[in-house]
Formats: sequence, C-alpha cells, structure tokens
Amino acid sequence: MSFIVDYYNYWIVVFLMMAGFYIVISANNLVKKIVGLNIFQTSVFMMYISIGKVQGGSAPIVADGITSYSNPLPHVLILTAIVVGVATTAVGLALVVRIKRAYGTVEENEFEDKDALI
Amino acid sequence: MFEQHFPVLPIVLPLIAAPLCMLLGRSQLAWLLATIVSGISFCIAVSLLMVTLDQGVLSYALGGWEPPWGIEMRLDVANALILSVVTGISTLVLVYAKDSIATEIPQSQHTLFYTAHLLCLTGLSGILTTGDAFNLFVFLEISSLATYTLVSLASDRRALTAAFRYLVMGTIGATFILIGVGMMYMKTGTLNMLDLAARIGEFEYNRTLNTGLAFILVGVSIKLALFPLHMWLPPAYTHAPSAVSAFLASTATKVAVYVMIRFIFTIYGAEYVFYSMGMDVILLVLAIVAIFNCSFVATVQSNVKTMLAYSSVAQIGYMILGISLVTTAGLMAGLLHIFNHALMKGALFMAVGAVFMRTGSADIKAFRGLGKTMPWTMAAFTIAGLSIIGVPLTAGFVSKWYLVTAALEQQHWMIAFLVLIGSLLAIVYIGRILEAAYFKDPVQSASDKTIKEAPLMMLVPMWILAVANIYFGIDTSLSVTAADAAANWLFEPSAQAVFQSASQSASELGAAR
Amino acid sequence: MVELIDLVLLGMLAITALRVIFLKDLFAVVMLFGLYSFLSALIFVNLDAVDVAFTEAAVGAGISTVLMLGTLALTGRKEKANNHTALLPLLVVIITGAALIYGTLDMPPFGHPDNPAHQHVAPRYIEESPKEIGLPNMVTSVLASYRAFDTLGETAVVFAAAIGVLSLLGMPKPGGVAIDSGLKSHLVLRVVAKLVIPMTILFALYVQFHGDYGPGGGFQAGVIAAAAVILYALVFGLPLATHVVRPNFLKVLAALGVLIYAGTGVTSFFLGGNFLDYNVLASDPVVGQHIGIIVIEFGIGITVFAAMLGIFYGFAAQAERTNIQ
Amino acid sequence: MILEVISTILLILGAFFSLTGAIGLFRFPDFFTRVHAASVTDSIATILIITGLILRTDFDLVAVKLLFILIFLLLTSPTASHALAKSARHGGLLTLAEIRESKKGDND
Amino acid sequence: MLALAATSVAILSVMALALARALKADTVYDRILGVNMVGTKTALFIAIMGFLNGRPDFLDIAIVYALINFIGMIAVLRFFEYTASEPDEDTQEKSK
Repeated sequence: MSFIVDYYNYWIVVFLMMAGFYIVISANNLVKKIVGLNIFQTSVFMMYISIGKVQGGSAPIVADGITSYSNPLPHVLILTAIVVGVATTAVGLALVVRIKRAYGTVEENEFEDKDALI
Repeated sequence: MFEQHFPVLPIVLPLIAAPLCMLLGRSQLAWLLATIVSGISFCIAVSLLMVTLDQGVLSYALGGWEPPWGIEMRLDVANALILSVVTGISTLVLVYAKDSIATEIPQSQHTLFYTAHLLCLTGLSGILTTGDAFNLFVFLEISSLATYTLVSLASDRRALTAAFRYLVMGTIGATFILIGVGMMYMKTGTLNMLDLAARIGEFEYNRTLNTGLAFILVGVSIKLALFPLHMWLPPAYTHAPSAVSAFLASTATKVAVYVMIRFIFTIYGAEYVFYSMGMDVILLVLAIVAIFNCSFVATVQSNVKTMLAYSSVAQIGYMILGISLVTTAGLMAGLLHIFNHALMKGALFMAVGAVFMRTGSADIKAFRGLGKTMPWTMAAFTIAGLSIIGVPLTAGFVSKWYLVTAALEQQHWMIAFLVLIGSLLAIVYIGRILEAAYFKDPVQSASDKTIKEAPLMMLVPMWILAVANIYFGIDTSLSVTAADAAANWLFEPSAQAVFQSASQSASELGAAR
Repeated sequence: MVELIDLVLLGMLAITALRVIFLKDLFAVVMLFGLYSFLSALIFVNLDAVDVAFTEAAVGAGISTVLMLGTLALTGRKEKANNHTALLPLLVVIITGAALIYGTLDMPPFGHPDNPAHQHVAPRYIEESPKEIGLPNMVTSVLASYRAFDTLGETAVVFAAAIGVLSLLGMPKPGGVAIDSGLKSHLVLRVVAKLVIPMTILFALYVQFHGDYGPGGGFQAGVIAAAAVILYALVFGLPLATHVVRPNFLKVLAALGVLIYAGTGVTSFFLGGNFLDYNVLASDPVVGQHIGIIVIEFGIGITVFAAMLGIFYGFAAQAERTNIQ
Repeated sequence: MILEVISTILLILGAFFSLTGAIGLFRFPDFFTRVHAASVTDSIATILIITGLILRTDFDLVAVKLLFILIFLLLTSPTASHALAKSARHGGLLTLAEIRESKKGDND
Repeated sequence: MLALAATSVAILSVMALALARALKADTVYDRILGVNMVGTKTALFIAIMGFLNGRPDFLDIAIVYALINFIGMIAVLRFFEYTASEPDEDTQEKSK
C-alpha cells in the first residue's frame, strides 16, 4: 500500500507523458502534433515539480512561522523549461502556417504525397 | 585582463553580437560583426585549447557561485578541441555565407540569418563549455531553435517540412534529455556534472539511474542522428541553405556526439554504462548498421546534398563505433574523427553550395563537366572526398587508421574489416560524383549560359578546409595529441578527482544538516 | 489534503489527455489543451510551485493557446481521418512508458523530506539565500543569481524564437490598411476591455517589481504585459495595436533586453567579478545582488514582452493578410 | 468570531450556488439556458466566496488583492458569457433555432 | 477551516462537472462554456487553497488565471469571427 502512496503521482505523470508522446508520434495533423508536444512537455514539468515537493513543506518564499519549504531548484528549472517550451511551440506553429501556405495542407501524408510528385 | 574570463567568452560574445546584429539592420554590417565575433571566439577557443593541453582543466564559476550551487563552465582538452572546431568552422562558414546566401535567401532575411547563426553558435559553444547538466539542455534548445530557423530560411518549400520534422524530433530528443536529467537529479540532488559523477559513482546499479541514462542516450541519439533515429537529418541538410548545411553538418551533430561522450564518460563513467548496463553492444551494433545502411543509401542518391547527408549519418557511425570500443584508443579515434569529419564535410558542403549557386541544382547531373568549368571548386571537393574515403595523406585516413588500430588492439578483426568495407562504399558514392565532374560532358540544356567558377569569398574558406584536410593528414601532431589527451582525460577517473574535494565538502555540508 | 487534490487533478488531466487523443475537431483539441495547461498549473500551485504555476498559466494556457487558435484560423479546424494504422506509435509509447515505470521503481518516495533531491544542493538555497541574496523569494534568488546563466540562456531562447517567427511570418506593417477587424459587434466587450487593459498593465508592473517578494518576476510580467496588448489587438484590431506598439519598436526592445542582461554580466567583468557576479556591483554584496537582480529581471521582462508580442503580431499579420485576399 | 461565522455561511452559500450552476450546466435543455445557469451562479458564487474569504483576512494587502480579483472576475466573467452567447447567436443561430423548432413541433 | 475545506471540495467537484461538460459537449459553445467555467472556478479554488494552506499571499496567481481566462475567451470569439465564413462544423458535432 505504501508502495502505491509513494509512487502513484509518478505513475499518473508517466501516463500523461505517454499520452502526449503518443499524440506527437501518431498524429497526422501538424497542429495536433504540436499540441501533443506541449502535453508531453507539460507532463515532464509535472514530474520535476513532484520531485521538488516536500510533505508538509510550503512554497519557497520566506514567511514568518514557516519552517519547512519545498525545494526551489526544480521550480527554477521548470520555469526555464516552460519558456523554452513556448518558444518551440511558437516556431513550430509558425512553420505550420508556412507549410499550409506552401502546400495547402497540414496533414503529414498529404504533403508527403505532394513532394513525392516532384 | 580578460584571460580569466576566456571560458565564458565564446558563449557570451556571440550572444551579445546576436541582438546587436538585429539592431544594426544592414546586412553588410551584420555580416562583418558576425564574422569578427566568430573569429574572436575562434582565437579564444584555440588559446583555451592550448591552455587546457598545458594545464588540464579550466573551471569558471558563473556569478561567482562555487559549483555545485552555481553553474560552472568547465573546459578540458576534449571540449576545447571541439570548441575550436565549431568556432573555426563557424567563422569560415560566415565568410562563405556572404555570397552564398545572396542567391539562396531573400535580401530582407540576411540580417536574421546572421542573428540566427550567432545564436546557434552561442548554443553550441554553451553545450560544449558548460559543466551543468541542465544548463546543457538550455543551450541545446538555443542552438536547436536557431537551427530550425536557419533550415527554414531556404526558399524551397520542402525546407519547411524538413524544419518541422527536425523541430518535432529535436524537441522529443530534448524532452527525453530533460526526463533523464530529472531522474539523475532525483537520485543525486545535484546538477553539476562532476558532482553528479561523484554521486552516481556511489550507486552500483539503480533502476532510476539506468532509465535516466537510457532516456538521455536516446534523446542525444536523436540529436546526433544515430541510426535509426536519423530520419530528420537528410531532408534538413538537403533543403537547408548551403551555408547552413555546411555549418550544421560539420558542427551540430559533432556537438551532440560530444554530449553523448560527456554523459557516458564523465557523468556515468564508462564502467557503469558499459559493464553494468551493457550499452557498448547496442551502440556497436547501431554504429555498424548506420555505417552500412546509410553508406548504401548514399550510393543511390541523385541529389548530392542528400548523399552527403546520408554519408554524414554513416560517418557518425564511425564516431559511435570508436566510443563503443570502450578503450582509450577507440575513444581517441572517435574524437579524432569528430575533428576530421568536420573539416571534410565542411569543405564538401561548401563545394556543393558553390555548384548549387552556379548551376541552380545540387543534382548529380549538374556536376557533369564541372571539372573544367569550376576547377577550383571541384578540386576542393575532390580533396575532401578523398578524405571521406580515407585515402592516405588525408585527414580521413588518419582517423580511420586509428579506428582500425583500436579495433585490432581488441582483436575485433571483423570490425576492422567492416570499417574498410565502409570505406569502399564511400569510394562508390564519392566516385560517382567525381566521375560526373571529370569524365562526363556537361548536360546540353545548361550550355546556353556558361558556368563560372565560384566567387573568391566562397573559394577561400572552402580551400582553407581542403588544405586543412591535407595538413592534418600529414602533420597529425596537433589533432592526435589533442584527441589523445582528451581521450585519456575522459577515461581516467583520477584526472577528474580534482573536483572530489569540493564535492566532498558539499556532501559534508549536506550530511551536517 | 494535498495528496487528495493532487490525485483528483491528475485524474482530470488523464481524462483530458485521453480525450485529446481521440478528438478530431482541432478547435476542441486546442480548447482542451488550454484546459490541460490550466489544470496542470493548478497542480503546480498545489505542489508549492507558485512561480511555475504563474508562468504556466500565463505562458502555457495563455500565449500558447492564443497562438494555436491563430494557427487554426489559418490552417483549418478539422483533422482529416488518417487511415494508417497507429500500431507502431502505440508500440513505441508502450515501450517508453514501460521504461519509465521501470525507472520509477527505484525512485525516492513522493514528497519525502529525506529524498536526495532535497539534501545536497537545495538546502543552501533554502537556508542561505535569504541572507546571501536578501530576497524572500528563493525561486527568484536561484533563478536570477545562482543559476543566472540558465536564465540568460532562456532569454536567448525567447529571442531566438522571436527571430524564428519573424523570419517565417514577418511583421505587420504599422498603420496598414484599416480593414474591418476587431470585435466590432461586441460593444460590451469593447467597453470592458478598455477597463481591463489598464488594470492588466498595472498588474504586469506589480508582478515585475514584486517578483522578489512574491511569485512573479520578469518572465511573468513580460507575458502579462504582452497579454494586455494582445487583448487590445484582439478586441480593437491589429492595425490599431500596431499603431500603439510598433513592430519595429518591438525588434529593438527584444534585442535590448538581451543586451541589458548580458551587459550586466559584462559589467561584472569590469568590476573584477566573474560573469554575472552581482556581488561586485555595489560595495555591499547584498545590495549588489539586489541591483543585479532588478536589472536583469527588467531585461528579461522587456525581451519576453517584445518577443511574445512580436510572435503574436507575426501570426496576426498572416491572418490579416489572408483576410484581405 | 462573528466574522468567521458569517464567513462560513457565505462560503457555504457560495459553494452551494456554484454547485447548482454546475448542475444546471448539465440539466438545462439548450445552450442559452446553460449559459444563463453558468454565468448567473458564477457571479453570485464569486461574490459570496470572495467576500467570505475577505472576512477571514486581517484586512491587509491580501484583502485588497481579493477585492481586485472580485472586481476583475465580476467584470470579465459576465462579459465573457455575454460575448459567448452573442457569438453563438451570430454563428450558431441556425442550429439552436432548429432545436426550438423541433421542440415546438413535438409539443404541437 | 472545515468550511474552507468543504468549499474547496465543492469547487473541485464543480470543476469536475464543468470539465465533463467541456470533454463531452453537445455544441462547440458548450465546450467553451465548460472551459470558461473551469477557468473562473480555478481562480476561486486557488484563492481558497491559499487560505487552506495558511499562505494567502499567492493570490496573484488567481488574478493571472482570471486574466488569462478572459483573454482566452476573447481569442476564441475572435477565432469564431474569423472563421465565420467557413462552413460551420458544429452541426457535425451535434449530430452525435
């Protein structure tokens, strides 16, 4: 039982990661791929934040009467990673817009077919 | 007064130059600034290489916070060597790019090209210099984002899909690395590489750490295009602007190989990775399959850039092969090949870029008769091509020689034999182009406009690399000494023990609480 | 209580993620992604990561969703049914997932205070940073001082993204054709937006300068300020927005922010410290840290503001262009 | 003490109203009635709960922030609902009319 | 304290219901309504959670939630205005 209590969080997070990962690699539509990528990354962020949690701890901002704080380091890392994530998303979506303009479609197999014709 | 800041300057200089480029607005000025900054970075990198050869290791604590609390820049021979290659190639590519991108990228985008190039250089230098596992991820993403931009700058619409595929694969790879770093952090409580190494050394076998390593290796393998995760590379290199292909082919994947070496040898330690987890067999098999599969695929390509891209994947196989031999000699051959391959592929892609500029095509048909019309370009191509094959007196021969020797040292006759077969395949694919260039008449339809030799600004960097191929094929003292020192350095845990004391005090601090 | 909320929220997330896999209407997919981002930010709050939640809500749920909607407007709403089998992806995912589950087996238990992650490096941040840096918010201390180089890299990433979008999509021309844009027919909306936008900018300033004491800082402030202008552009149309904040001005701002940040580091050189060593910025190290952090947070703020808004402009410009055609 | 009792009452009331709103979201027949259920209860629940929370503060910065949230939510939430309903009326008018039409048809 | 806990549970269940609405919507507008409701309730939930954990000084996050929720709604409306010319695809959604 304690085994489950210890790890349930990580297991669900793994499930979420894999759901996102599945969307990335199975989706044919490029926008959906980007959504999947975001879900994947957000779930990885959750894993980091779970690492940083201390039971009975509080948010790492000093306040009177609080002795135990959660670990601030994963928070810092994930702040960085979130911004990296949105940067990637922005560039990816911009590419999608251009692909739509160049090919008239954002379905992977369709523009592959169009390229194959050349 | 800046000597003590040298470790951080190859990152900071391009980083400052990038926004300045954007502010300048004029593409000529941007080009000048980018080239000068890249050149200065190169000089600094070479001086760093000299210092590290001399003194061993340079550590630089950013913000004045001692590691592991702050981020550390850490230079040893291994990364100083690759840093010199990267900054050097970057400078040459920038010189080359001025004329090259004039025909391939619209005028209004030139400033952005230089800005993105500088950001990419920042990222690559950062990956190489940093001593912090998470910081590495950040710089990896800087370089990747800049790379996606650079690839998509080409006018061909297939560049867009190539860039997108690259983006998706690259982000998956980066996220895998992030997962791996998270697992390492979870078990050790630190992010500094040497501190990690010290703490991972305490574990003999741990499932979380194993998984972390597996994810990092898969993530890095995507970035370095290890077979079978290489599918993003050929389209990206084929459709990118020529200058970008030349830069990426000779630097980006090499940096990723370096990351793999770092994680395997410095952080986890060869013993953990190879003996506890048995990764060497997997890497060995993948490397050999990569060499053969991709060399074969290269022989049937009609687009020369695609062919070179597949050849790159095959050559990466040689590097990984060197690593997977798990000996100092093998690792040294791998490192040497990183260095030499950068010289070859840089020259080859530059030559193809020149051909593309003059003929408007990178198809093998376009190469017909170029031996007469573009003699200098084709001569450079020939030299670099011979180097890829591994003809004696070229740099390619040196690294293959060391690779074969390393394999024979371990009594791996088969591997040595397979390396030679791989070279035969290289003869086939390079030979096809040389045949077209020197022994076939030009296609008639293109005859109405005469094909001129490439402009001087493109020939000079190309020839510098071609000559370097010969120079490092004859005088191996610098490259071999550096690679040897680096390999010894990476393999010898005692050499890294300098850090132990600091790490110990850290753990004592932790224990005291 | 924390665990219970955690479990419920994770369950909600799992259902949402599953639903996203099977939905074909991309608009719904994007809406659910926004939800996903919101709920995950809630998890971050629950797990004490208030700064992260702040950023995730503003960046993930806000900017990302807006950009995705902008893309959808240009590329169409329906995902076409694909007939290729999803067996191989499923296999890959199962193997990856199995590897991860295998990896969890030796993980330290969730939330245990004795976990290695809380032992080695982190205690220094928690115990010393209020003295060394002088700020109550440890996340800001670590972000802007101990690991300032990461953050510099992050600013560069944002800048790189802005460069990427600029090169791919271009920028709207300021004061271009004032075509019919904005939510003209929604009168109530326009009035309320006029009230909300100044409040938002005020709030952004508060977040920028209060980040040392509470959740917030340059990133969040930059994003919120950009969100205010985005709101303006959405309600009153892009031409008016580009009139207020000119695209060329954004380019300068984005570059300037990176320069301010890196320049702070270089200043440390000349004052005898290492790169980004704020201790040397003033005679008293703690004051120096304070100055350094305020300056670099400002740099981050303006780069993020300019980059996020510039990226939005890029997408909006494409939409306007297609609208004209 | 009295404040806490009042606060408790307000909170419970607020929770009750938001629950009714959520149920309305499922039980009401068409979109416009559902918007009605959601937005009206949303407003009252927000007022009650935030007021309840303000009574639990020491009337310092926290209370000011809560007030700010209250004002903000009261401004934006109904506006959003209104705009959404309006947009639905514009865009999806036909389909919703069909529902009523068919309902009428059933009754007649 | 009990009142706070009870309220938070109530809000959480409201969120769950609204989420269910958003996941399984009759029309696309219902979906938006559900998402919007989750958004506003999240802001409230954070406010309550701050009191529950004894650290009510993180209300800034609730403000961000409210703000982003509003902007998201506006973006959605703008999206509808923009794609209004396209054939409406709600009908398909509804026929399920």
